[in-house]
Amino acid sequence: MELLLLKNIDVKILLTVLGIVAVLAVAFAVLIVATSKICAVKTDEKTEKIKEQLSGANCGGCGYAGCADFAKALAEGKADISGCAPTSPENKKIIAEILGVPFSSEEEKIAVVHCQGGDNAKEKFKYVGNEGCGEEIDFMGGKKLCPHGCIGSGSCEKNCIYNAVKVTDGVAKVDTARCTACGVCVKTCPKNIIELIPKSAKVYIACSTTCRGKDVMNACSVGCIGCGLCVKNCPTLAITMENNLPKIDYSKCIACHNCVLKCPRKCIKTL
Amino acid sequence: MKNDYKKIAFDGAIKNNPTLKLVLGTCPTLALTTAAMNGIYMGLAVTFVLICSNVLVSLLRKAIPKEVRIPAFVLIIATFVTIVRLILDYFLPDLNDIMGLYLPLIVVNCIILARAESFASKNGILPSALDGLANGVGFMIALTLMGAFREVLGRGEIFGFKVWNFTLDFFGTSAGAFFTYALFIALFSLIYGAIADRKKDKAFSPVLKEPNGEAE
Amino acid sequence: MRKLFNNIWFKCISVLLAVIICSGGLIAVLSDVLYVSPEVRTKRALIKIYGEEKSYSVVIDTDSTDDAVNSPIEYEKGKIDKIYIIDKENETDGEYDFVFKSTGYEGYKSGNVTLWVKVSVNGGNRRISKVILENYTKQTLMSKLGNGYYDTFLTDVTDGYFTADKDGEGVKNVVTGATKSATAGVNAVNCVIAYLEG
Amino acid sequence: MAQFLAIIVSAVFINNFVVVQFLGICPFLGVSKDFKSALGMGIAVTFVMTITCLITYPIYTYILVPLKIEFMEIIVFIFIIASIVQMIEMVLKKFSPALYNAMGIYLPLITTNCAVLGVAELVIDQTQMASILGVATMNLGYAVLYGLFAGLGFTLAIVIMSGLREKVARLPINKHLKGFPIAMIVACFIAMAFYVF
Repeated sequence: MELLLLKNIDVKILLTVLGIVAVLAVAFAVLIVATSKICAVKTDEKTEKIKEQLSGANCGGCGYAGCADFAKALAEGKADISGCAPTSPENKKIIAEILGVPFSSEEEKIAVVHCQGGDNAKEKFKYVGNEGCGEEIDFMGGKKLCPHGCIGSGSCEKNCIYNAVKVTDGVAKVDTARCTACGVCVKTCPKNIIELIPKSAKVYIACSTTCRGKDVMNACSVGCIGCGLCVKNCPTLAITMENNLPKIDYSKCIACHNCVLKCPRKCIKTL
Repeated sequence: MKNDYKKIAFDGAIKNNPTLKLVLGTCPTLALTTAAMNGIYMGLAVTFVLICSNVLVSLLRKAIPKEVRIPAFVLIIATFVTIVRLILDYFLPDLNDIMGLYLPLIVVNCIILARAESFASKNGILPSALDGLANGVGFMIALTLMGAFREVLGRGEIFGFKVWNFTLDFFGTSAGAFFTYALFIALFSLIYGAIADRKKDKAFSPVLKEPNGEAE
Repeated sequence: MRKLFNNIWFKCISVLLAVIICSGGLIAVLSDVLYVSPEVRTKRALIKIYGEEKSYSVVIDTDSTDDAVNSPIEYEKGKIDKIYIIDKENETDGEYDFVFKSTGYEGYKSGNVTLWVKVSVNGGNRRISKVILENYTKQTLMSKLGNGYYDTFLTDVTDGYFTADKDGEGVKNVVTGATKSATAGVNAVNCVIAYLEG
Repeated sequence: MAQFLAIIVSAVFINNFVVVQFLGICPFLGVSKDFKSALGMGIAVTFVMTITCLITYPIYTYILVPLKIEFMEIIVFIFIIASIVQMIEMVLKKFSPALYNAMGIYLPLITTNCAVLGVAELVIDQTQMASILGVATMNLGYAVLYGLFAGLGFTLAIVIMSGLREKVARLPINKHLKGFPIAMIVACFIAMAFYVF
C-alpha cells in the first residue's frame, strides 16, 4: 500500500460528486430547518418528562388516544394520574412531583368479570354473524336468555393488549397474574359487567343479574337468585342487597369466606 | 446489565422478529424467497450491514440533530453498503460475485432504517450492535425458511438439489410469495403464542397489535 | 460565537456536510486503496474460465494506453472492449482460443451487462466454449439468470444470432425470467458473433 | 391530451406500483388497517412521489447525465427522498398528530419505500417512458404528472386494501390469522387478479 496519491481514481469525478451531494445537502438542510421552524410544535418539556414516566403501553384505559395525549392532559391538569393503572406507583409519585399535585397512593386495582354463566346460561337463538359483543347485543340483546350476563364473543379478549382476559367455556375470565387494571376491558364490555375492584379483595360476586329468582332459575343454572343468605351470614355486614343483587363493600370485608360457603348457587368466587 | 443483552437478543431475533412479527422489509422478502440460498446470502449481507450501521448510528446519535436524522441515517447506510462492496470486491472476489446481487438491494431495505430509527438512535453502541445482529439473524432465518418452502414446492429442489419433480409454479409467482408469507406469519404467531402462554410471558399478545405500539 | 454553534441552522447543515465529507473521503480513500486494476480483473476472469492463470496477447484492449489497440469495436446493440488471444503451450497450429470482453446494451432500465466470452477456434470450426458474467449496471433481477442461461450460448458460431424475446422465432431463443437482463446478455454475445462473422 | 390519458392509465392501472409491480408493500400492509390512516398514508406517499419527481428528474437529466456520473443516481435519489420525508414528518406532526401517530414507524419508512424510488427511476428512463407515453422525449411536466398519478395509484390500492381489511377483520377468523396474515392472503388474491395485465 504505497503512499496514497489518489492516482488510481479520477479526482475530478470525485470532486464533482462530492460537490453535488454537498450542495444538495446544504439545500435540503436549509429546507428542513425552515419547515421545522414553521411547524414547530411547542411540546413543553413537562409533557415529555411525564410521558417518560408513563408505562407507554398506549392501552387507552385512561380514555385518551395514547400516553402522549394523556401526558399532555396531565400537564394541563385536565386529567388525574389515577386514570392510568398500568403505570407503577413509584412512577406515579414522580409524576405527582412534576405536577406538584399531592399524591395519595391509592389502592392497586384488578379487573373482574361479574358473570360465570357461559355454557350453563341458556341461549334464545344460535347467533351466526359478525364477531364481537358490541354487534351481537344489537340483535335482540344478544343470544343469551339472561339479559345481563356475558355473551362470550370476546371483545374484551380482543382489546386487552396484556392478553389477560380469556373467554373459557363461553364466559370471559380475567387472569389475575397478567391484569394491570388498565381498564380497557371495562370500557369495551357492552354489558358493563367487568369492574375494577381493589387488588387486595379476596372474593367477588360472579353474577350481575337483577332479575327475580324465578326468571334467573329459568335462564341460568349458576345465576344469583337474590336469596340474601350471603347478607345474613356476613359477620361484618360487608354485603348489602341492591335490586336482587348482593354488593360487597371491600373496606369491611375480612375475607372470612362465609358467603362463598353459604351461597347455594356458588355465585361468590375467590380471587 | 447482562440479562438486558439477553433480552435484546431474544427480542430482536425471535419475539420481535423483523420479518415475521413486525413485518418489515417485505420487498426483499417477497422478491428473494424464490430460493433458500438467496435467503442465506441476503441474510448475511443484511446482518453485516445492520450491525455496522447500528453501531455507527448509535455512535453519532448525540451529534445528529433530531431534525435531519432520516437523511443522515440514509447517508450512513448508503456509505456503508458502498464500503462493503469495495472491500468484498478487493479481498473476496468470488463472494462478491454471489453477494453483488444483493448489496444494492440493501440500501432500499426497510429493516435497516427501521432498526436505526427505533433502536440504534436511542441506545448505546453495544446494545445497538447486538440488536443489529439479532435482527439480522432473525431476518436470515425467516428468509431461508420461506425460501426453502417456496423452492421445494415451486421447483422441487432444495438448495439447488433435486428433491422430487413435483412442481407447483404458483409458488414461483408473487401471489405464491404472499401466500407463503401469510402462512409463515400465522405459523410464527401460533408457535410463539404457545411458548409465550407456557412461559406466562405478559407482554406477548397472539393477536398482532400495531408494531409501533410495541416497537417503542 | 457560542450562540452560532448551537444555532439549529448551523448544527443541521454542518452535521450533514460533515457526514457527507467524511463518507465521501472514506469512500475515495478506500476506492483508491482497494482499487482493482483492469489487469487484475482480466487475471481473475481467466482463472475462472481456465482454472489457472494464462498469458495472453492483446488484440484490442480499451484499458491499455497505446492507441493502436485501445479503441473498442462499437455495434448498434453493444460493444467489444477486449479481445485476447490465449498463448498455447503445445503450438498445434490452427487451434487457439479467443477471449472477448463484450458489453450488451438495452438491459433492464436501459442498463447494460458485461460478459467474458471464450471462443475456441479449431481449424475452420469456431465454437463458443465458455460465457461468464463480468458485471452489470441497473439489473435488479440478475439473480434470475442462473448458470443455465450462460450455458445456452455454448454453440458453434454459425451465422445465426441469438434472440431473447419470448415469441421471437430467431435461431436460438434464450428466454429467462428476467427477459430485460437476458436481452442485454444476448446483445453482448451477438456482438462477439458479429465480430467473428466479420 | 393523449399523453395525459396515457399517463393516467399506465400509472394507475397498467403498471400500478403496488398491485402490478409489487413495490412498496411494507406501508401497503402496515398502515392499511383502517381507512383513515390508509388515506393519510396514500396522500403522504403521493405528495412525496410528486415532489421527488419534480426534483430528481431535473437533477438527473441536467446534472448527472452531462457529468457522466449516473452511478451516483441511487444515493442522490434516496437522499432527496429522505429529506422530503423528513419535511413531511414535521408538517404532519404539526397539522395532524392523529395521522402522525397512526403511521408511526411507517412514516420514516417511506424513504426506503421501493415504490417511491421505483417511480423516481422509471421517470428518468427515456426509452421506457417513451414507450408508455408514445412521445419522443420526456420532459419535466410528464415526469411530475407521472409521479402524481403513480401516487394516486398507490393511494387507490391502499384504500381498497383498507376497505377489504376492515371488512375481513370482522369475520370470525382463527386468532393467529388475524392482522397481517389475512391481509397478505387478500393481497395474494389481488395479485392473482392482476395476472391479466
